[in-house]
Amino acid sequence: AQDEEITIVGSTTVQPLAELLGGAWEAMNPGVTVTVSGGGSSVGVTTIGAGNCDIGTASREITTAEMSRYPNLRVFTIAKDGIAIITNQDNPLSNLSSAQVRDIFTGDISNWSEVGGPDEGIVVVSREEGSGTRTAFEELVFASSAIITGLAILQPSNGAVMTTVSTTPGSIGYVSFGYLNDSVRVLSINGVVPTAANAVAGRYPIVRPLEMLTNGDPSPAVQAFLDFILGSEGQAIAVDEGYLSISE
Amino acid sequence: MHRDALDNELLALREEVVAMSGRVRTAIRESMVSLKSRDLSTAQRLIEADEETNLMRYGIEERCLTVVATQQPVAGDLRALFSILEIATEIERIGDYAKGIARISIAIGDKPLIKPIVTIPVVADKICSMLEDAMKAFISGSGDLAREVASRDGEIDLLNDRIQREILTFTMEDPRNIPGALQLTWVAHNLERAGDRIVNICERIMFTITGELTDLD
Amino acid sequence: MHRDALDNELLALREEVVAMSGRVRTAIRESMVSLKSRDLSTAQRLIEADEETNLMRYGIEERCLTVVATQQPVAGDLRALFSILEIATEIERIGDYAKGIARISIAIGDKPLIKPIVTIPVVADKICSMLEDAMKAFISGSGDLAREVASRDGEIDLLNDRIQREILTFTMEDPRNIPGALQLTWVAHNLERAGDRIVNICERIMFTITGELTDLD
Amino acid sequence: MSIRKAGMTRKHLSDLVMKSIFRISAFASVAIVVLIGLFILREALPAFREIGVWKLLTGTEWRPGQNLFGLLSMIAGSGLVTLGAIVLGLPLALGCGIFMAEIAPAWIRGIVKPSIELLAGIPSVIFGLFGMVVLVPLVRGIDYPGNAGFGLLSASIVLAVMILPTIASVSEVAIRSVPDEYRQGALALGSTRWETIRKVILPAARSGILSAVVLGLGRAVGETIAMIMVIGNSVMMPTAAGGDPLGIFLSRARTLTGNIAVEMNYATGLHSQALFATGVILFLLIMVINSTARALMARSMGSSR
Amino acid sequence: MSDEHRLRTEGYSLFYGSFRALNDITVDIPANAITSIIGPSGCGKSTFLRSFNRMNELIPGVRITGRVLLDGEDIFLEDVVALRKKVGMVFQRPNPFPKTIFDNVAYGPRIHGARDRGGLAALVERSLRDAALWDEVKDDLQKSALALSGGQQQRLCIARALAVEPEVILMDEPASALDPIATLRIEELLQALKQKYTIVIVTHNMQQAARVSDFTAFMMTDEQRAGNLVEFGPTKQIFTTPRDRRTEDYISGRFG
Amino acid sequence: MSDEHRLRTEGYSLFYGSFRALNDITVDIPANAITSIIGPSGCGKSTFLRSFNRMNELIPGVRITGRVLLDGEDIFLEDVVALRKKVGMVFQRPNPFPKTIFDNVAYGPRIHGARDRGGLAALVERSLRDAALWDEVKDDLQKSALALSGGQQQRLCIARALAVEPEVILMDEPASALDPIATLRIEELLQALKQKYTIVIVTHNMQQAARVSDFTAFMMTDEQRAGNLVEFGPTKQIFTTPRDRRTEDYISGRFG
Amino acid sequence: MRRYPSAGSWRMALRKAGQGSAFSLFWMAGIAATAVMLAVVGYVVVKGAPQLSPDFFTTSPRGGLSGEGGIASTIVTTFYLVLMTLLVAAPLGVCAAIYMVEYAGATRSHLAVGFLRVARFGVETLAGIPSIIFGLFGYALFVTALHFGFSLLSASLAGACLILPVVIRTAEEALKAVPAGYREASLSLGANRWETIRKVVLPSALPGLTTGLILGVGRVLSETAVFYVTLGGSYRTPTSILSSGRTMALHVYYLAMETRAFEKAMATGAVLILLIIAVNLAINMVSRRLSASMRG
Ligand SMILES: Nc1ncnc2c1ncn2[C@@H]1O[C@H](COP(=O)(O)OP(=O)(O)OP(=O)(O)O)[C@@H](O)[C@H]1O
Ligand SMILES: Nc1ncnc2c1ncn2[C@@H]1O[C@H](COP(=O)(O)OP(=O)(O)OP(=O)(O)O)[C@@H](O)[C@H]1O
Ligand SMILES: [Mg+2]
Ligand SMILES: [Mg+2]
Ligand SMILES: O=P([O-])([O-])[O-]
Repeated sequence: AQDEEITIVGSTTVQPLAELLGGAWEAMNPGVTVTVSGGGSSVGVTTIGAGNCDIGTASREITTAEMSRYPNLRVFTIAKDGIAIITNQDNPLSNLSSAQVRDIFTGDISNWSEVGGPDEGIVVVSREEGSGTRTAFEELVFASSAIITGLAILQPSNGAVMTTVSTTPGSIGYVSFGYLNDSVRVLSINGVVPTAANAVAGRYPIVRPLEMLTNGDPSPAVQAFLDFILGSEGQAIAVDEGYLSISE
Repeated sequence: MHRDALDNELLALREEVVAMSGRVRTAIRESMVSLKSRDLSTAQRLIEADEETNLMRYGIEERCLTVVATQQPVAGDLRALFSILEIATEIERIGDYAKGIARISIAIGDKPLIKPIVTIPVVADKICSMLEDAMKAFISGSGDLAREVASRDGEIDLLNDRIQREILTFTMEDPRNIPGALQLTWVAHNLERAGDRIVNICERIMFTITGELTDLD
Repeated sequence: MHRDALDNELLALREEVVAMSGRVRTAIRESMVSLKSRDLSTAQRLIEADEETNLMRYGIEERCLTVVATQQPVAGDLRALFSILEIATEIERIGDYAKGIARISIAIGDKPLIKPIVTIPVVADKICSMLEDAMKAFISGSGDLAREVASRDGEIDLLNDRIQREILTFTMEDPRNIPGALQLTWVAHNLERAGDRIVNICERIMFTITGELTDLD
Repeated sequence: MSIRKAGMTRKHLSDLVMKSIFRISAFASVAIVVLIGLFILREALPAFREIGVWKLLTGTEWRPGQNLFGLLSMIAGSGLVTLGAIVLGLPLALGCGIFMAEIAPAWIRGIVKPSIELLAGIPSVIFGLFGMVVLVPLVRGIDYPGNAGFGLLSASIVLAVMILPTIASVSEVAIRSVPDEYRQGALALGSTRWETIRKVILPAARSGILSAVVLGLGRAVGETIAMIMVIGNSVMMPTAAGGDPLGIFLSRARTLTGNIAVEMNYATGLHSQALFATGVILFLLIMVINSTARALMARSMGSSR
Repeated sequence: MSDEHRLRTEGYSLFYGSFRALNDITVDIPANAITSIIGPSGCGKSTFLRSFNRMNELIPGVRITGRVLLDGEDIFLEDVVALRKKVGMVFQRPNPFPKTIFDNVAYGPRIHGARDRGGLAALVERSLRDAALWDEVKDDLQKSALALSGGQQQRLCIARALAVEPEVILMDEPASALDPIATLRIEELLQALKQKYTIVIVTHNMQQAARVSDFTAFMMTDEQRAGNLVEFGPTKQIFTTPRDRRTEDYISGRFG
Repeated sequence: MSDEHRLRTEGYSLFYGSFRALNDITVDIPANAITSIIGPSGCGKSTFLRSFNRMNELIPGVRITGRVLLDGEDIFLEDVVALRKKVGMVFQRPNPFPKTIFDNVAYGPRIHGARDRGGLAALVERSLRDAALWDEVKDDLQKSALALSGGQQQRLCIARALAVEPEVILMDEPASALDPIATLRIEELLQALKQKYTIVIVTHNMQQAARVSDFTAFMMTDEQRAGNLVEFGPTKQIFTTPRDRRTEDYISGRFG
Repeated sequence: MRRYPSAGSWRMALRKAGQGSAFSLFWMAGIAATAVMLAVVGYVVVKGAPQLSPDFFTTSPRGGLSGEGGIASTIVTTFYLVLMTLLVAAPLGVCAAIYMVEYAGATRSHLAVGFLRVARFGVETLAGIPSIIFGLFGYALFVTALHFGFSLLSASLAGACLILPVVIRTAEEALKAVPAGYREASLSLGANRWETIRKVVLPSALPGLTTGLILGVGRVLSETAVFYVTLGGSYRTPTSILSSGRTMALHVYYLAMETRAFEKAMATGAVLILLIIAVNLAINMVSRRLSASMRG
């Protein structure tokens, strides 16, 4: 394919991965450009559903409502991803129970001293409603239909959550494994450290699929790109970045 | 335009002219008195008083000039102003005739008149009332009256002719009367000229009203 | 201000006045001729021609009025205009005196003069040259010349006195001369008055220049 | 002489052609303008119909996932942040406008005025950045329950700075455009400069100053990106967690504009329509501000007419 | 001046919407003379003047009845562009275009198709000479017209009007924005121009009308506030012996 | 008019920066009379007028030498606010404040501390009467001053100046923005006011100076473009027999 | 007779004191405003300056989330976007304004009057509403309904809608500011409308028109919200009008929100501020130059 442009829109979770994959694909196929935009999983679904990009991305399962709205969607799971709970660096805690996490995010616990930390108010940082990460987080952590507290600071991307938590003392948030770095403190849940290995082993429970979507059958160029991603080279890149390969 | 100032000034000027005419009428009457009664001091006073009349005219002229320079009158106002100026000049000249009569009176000195004068004072009276009426026409702006006044000049001329013939007769009788006769002739002539002046005044009045210079002779 | 129009008009008016004075000078000279040579038709023509002089004056007056109404002159221009008006009036009056002489000429009719006239034409000549020089002063705006011209009036008065006395002598000799003598007296008187008029003109010229009404008598 | 008597018809033709070009452009522009309005209205109508105007306006819950679309918390957010900005910014801005127009010596004005102009030109995202990096940590220093720096106070301060140049320069222009004759007239009557300003100039510039304020309000209510960056975006009624009523300004909130910006991209169906409804409400809010101002102006005019 | 008439109105009335601003005016404007229109403010002087080159048409809602004739031809039957070429206009405030002096004067000729450079330069020079401005600007024709003084600007506007070689020049208070010296210049210029052109000038200044014009038209509003022609005649006559009482009252300051 | 002198300048010069706008002017302005200042544009009339209430101080870079005396006292030694209360000013363009008619007139007294309502109302009425405006506005004192006609506005400005009970009133071309009828009113008003006030008026219109004033000052620029007083005297004399050739030339249109 | 207390010295002192205290408050306001400017700009520039290097301008951002790289592609995108927006809005807006001022304003036909009323109202209203609403509109219409996707095209059309009211309004003002005398003079010399507009009105209005357009440029430069929802945010250099992209302002937003590369955000912001200062200077210079050339 010559001078092809592949536009990818959607999940901010998938975004860094898609950028890396796109870069690799461009290097292998001169003349092809892969542009990646964020927005969130729901943006990915609606954008591809409306035919306004080549590939939509989501960091959660596609809902039946979405499938019925956009019946032409084809879903490709390209990797899996864990969601890590993070706090500001100044927080001495390194572990919470999943119940504690739930109570903190619903607002029932509002001071770190209640979970053995310092006497400091908890600032909850969350994603906006359409976020795949949030949806997955709510499903996986709030088994029931509990609601994240309205007091939560809402940021529209994984990156923004990282930034906010890293700069706000007493804060707690959640991000994709792909975003983790040492600007924040990563909490163990029920004593399990959130790593790819633990996730693959099923010890770390907060894991969801990363999806790429096309509207109808992909064009040959897109198909080639997807084949590359789903192939061993693509999966290797994903694993390198802390995501879980689909094969695992 | 600053109408008030102009109107006031025009009115004042008209009044000044009328005042002047009053002085001149008095002068004519008194000149008759001095002539008839051989009263030289009155005559002398008349001559001196004429200077004041002249000054009045100068005053009027200067004021007219000032009004033109400062108020820029046009049309009717301007004609009125020109007429005031001319009428004042004419009145001043009439004053000069009265002065002339007074001078003659003095020239006659203590000599008796060659004959008692009768018609001359009548003419003088007529002149005075013509002047008075002309002033009425002037103030009221009545063209009809002005015309009527002017028409009376014919009478003056007739009277004058009669006086001249009469005096001539006297001189014929006695050549020694000649100087005295000549003097009386001058007196009558002065009065006749005064009549002409009044006609001029009436012409001016007509001009003020109609804007046209007409001959009322 | 629209100077050109005003300047042109003032110039034209001055020229008109000078032209008028020329006519009047001619009239005086011709009146002498008619008197001396007993030429009645010339006298008649003079009387008729005076009408035109009067019209000229009317014309000048009308133009002055128009200039004041439309050009709003002030100061020197305004005085010049007033003076033009007055001078024209005076010249017209001098014209009237010439006409008077012509009338006398006609009144004398085909009778011979009581005596050959010598001094009277001299006076008339002097008057003419005074008028001419007054016009020079008028045009050039020369106060000195005007003053000088005015001063010559004394001479006229002296000459007039002499003429009067001379004529008186004649009448004394023969009473039948009286009517003729009177007529000549009138002639001389007219010329004397003309002299006074010229003095007035000179006063006007002074006024134009200095802005003050002075007595040059 | 070379005036040709030609080209009459060509002249007429070009005149006609150009006239139609202008007319078409004008109608197109106006069509666009009207279309924008109609489009937004059309998109919003179903939301009003399905959710109900009242529920939209008074609902405090905004959970699109649950089909809960209450905008009251956002209206409150927008309202409070604007109020805060006005309280903080207006006196400073007006003072600055008066200072530049009437009081500052030329060389001082030569410094202040370009500063204000520069401030007006700075993109809102930079104010947002400044707010995030500088203000939020500062505000976080205030010891108050739940205070995380992000919230109404930071947003108000950012907004106050943003409306400062708008109000200051528009009111300066208004004051400057008061004819010098008024100034001279007042001084010639023996007024001091301050009396002149207070009793003549400011009343004369009243309508201009009012429109400056309205412009400032408009900018405050309409600001989006800087708000997203510092206000926290929480979907909640602003509350004073610590009891102190002023504490409400330490509460996080979301503005109407922020609501649209954050959710628009993925909203579909009723959710999307609810966002259009948010737009319409925002739009109406601006109109209300404008027309109130106009009415106020008319009234203050009317009293002197 | 001559007795020929160039402009004429016949029973001419003009309405702004339903307001009758001019009422039944019939007048003959003589050729090669200066005619001034005087009258109190709002009596319709400007409106009347603008009738002669149809500038009133630019105002929405204007309606007329009666006729306006130029050299015997109804001006409303003529092409308006051609009419305005024949009937030039100079306005109250000097309004030179923000162009060079040369381009200002050359504007009209160029509009009307003049292209030849030499001819244009000659025409510009002649127009500026006729407007008594040449000597002051000849070294600096490329200077902006806005750099001239008010009086010079007004003469430039006159030159600009002359450059299209009109037959008639209309002027609406051409000196009211000028100081006395500049006014003097304009008045002198008018005198020179009337040799070649028919000039109609509106002025508030009666003295000016008296000074510069050959004929004067006096207008006044009636009870319905419509403008009427009260008197028309030679300026001398209007200012010395007006026929109408109202004229006399107005020129001698007895109005109001 | 009287022979008393209220205002006096002695060897007064004024500089705009380094430009000398007024050169060594010594003059006595008579009390209870109207003195007009005439002269060509730019000769410094306005500058001179504004010297009497120190309005020139508002212009940066103005420097003066010599003295200006009000009733024998140096005005520069006095408080400027107090001076301006004594020396009122009316400007070329009517400049009523955008307030009601009442508030315009009451402005000055209020500034100077008048609080008593009844007294204020009486003062406003008297000022409006003195300015010959009372009858036209008495039913509508709460109307905006801006709704008045130009001539009424100018009389309102005069009333406003009168209300602070000044001794001197300065007017800079007070009628130049008005039509002839309004001008007439103002001129009549001036005549009435001079009974009580000393009035100094600048005008471009020589005829106006001739009509309204008792004394006239003629100013002109010299070779250095500095304004000089050429002649001062009774208006009658200036307009019939000016002493200075330049005065005569100017008033009879022979300048430029 | 005095009706009020004379300006006694105590009163005068009071009046002067009132003036003194009021004026000192105003001085403080002026100083505070300047200080605020200095704080904001100073902070951004000082924090950003160390990041500024040739590389910063010549390399593109590397990876949307890393915060690494320069701003080359964002400069290009910004340039394209400004150009395209102007290309749409300028002719349309200026022509519309010409029609409104020169044609519709000069007749009394019901159509024209009605049109003017609608146009003025529409333009006024639109000029006052928040930019995010243009984003909303642009997203719904161009991105979604017309399938232009997140692209320069969608963004520039939305941007054009955003600045159209500004352009129309300033153009209208500029045209209205041309003295009526120019038009009258031209028409009275026998020119028709179009000649008058072309030769007299437009040249005179040019400074105003240019100023209006540059104002539009400034608005596009600093706008973030609209492009946040229409441009997509790709850090790549756009290759077609359908490419997604990232303006400098948007880049500041992403850097600030998604990364901790605040210094880089400051640096980008500093560049943006400098650019906007340049644009403002350009406004001043152009309008001064143009009006000077008018005045000669
Ligand atoms: N465009 C217009 N629409 C409606 N009425 C108008 C218009 N222009 C003028 N008028 C009215 O027509 C009448 C005559 O106006 P015009 O301007 O011709 O008077 P004017 O004599 O020139 O007055 P001025 O001396 O003040 O210039 C006035 O009553 C005026 O209000
Ligand atoms: N603020 C100023 N700065 C510098 N020079 C000035 C200032 N005001 C006036 N001038 C100059 O001072 C001189 C006198 O000006 P002024 O305004 O007093 O003249 P004027 O006689 O009132 O003129 P006009 O009749 O045009 O009103 C002029 O040369 C003018 O250019
Ligand atoms: Mg008019
Ligand atoms: Mg002045
Ligand atoms: O992956 P998300 O951006 O939708 O959380």
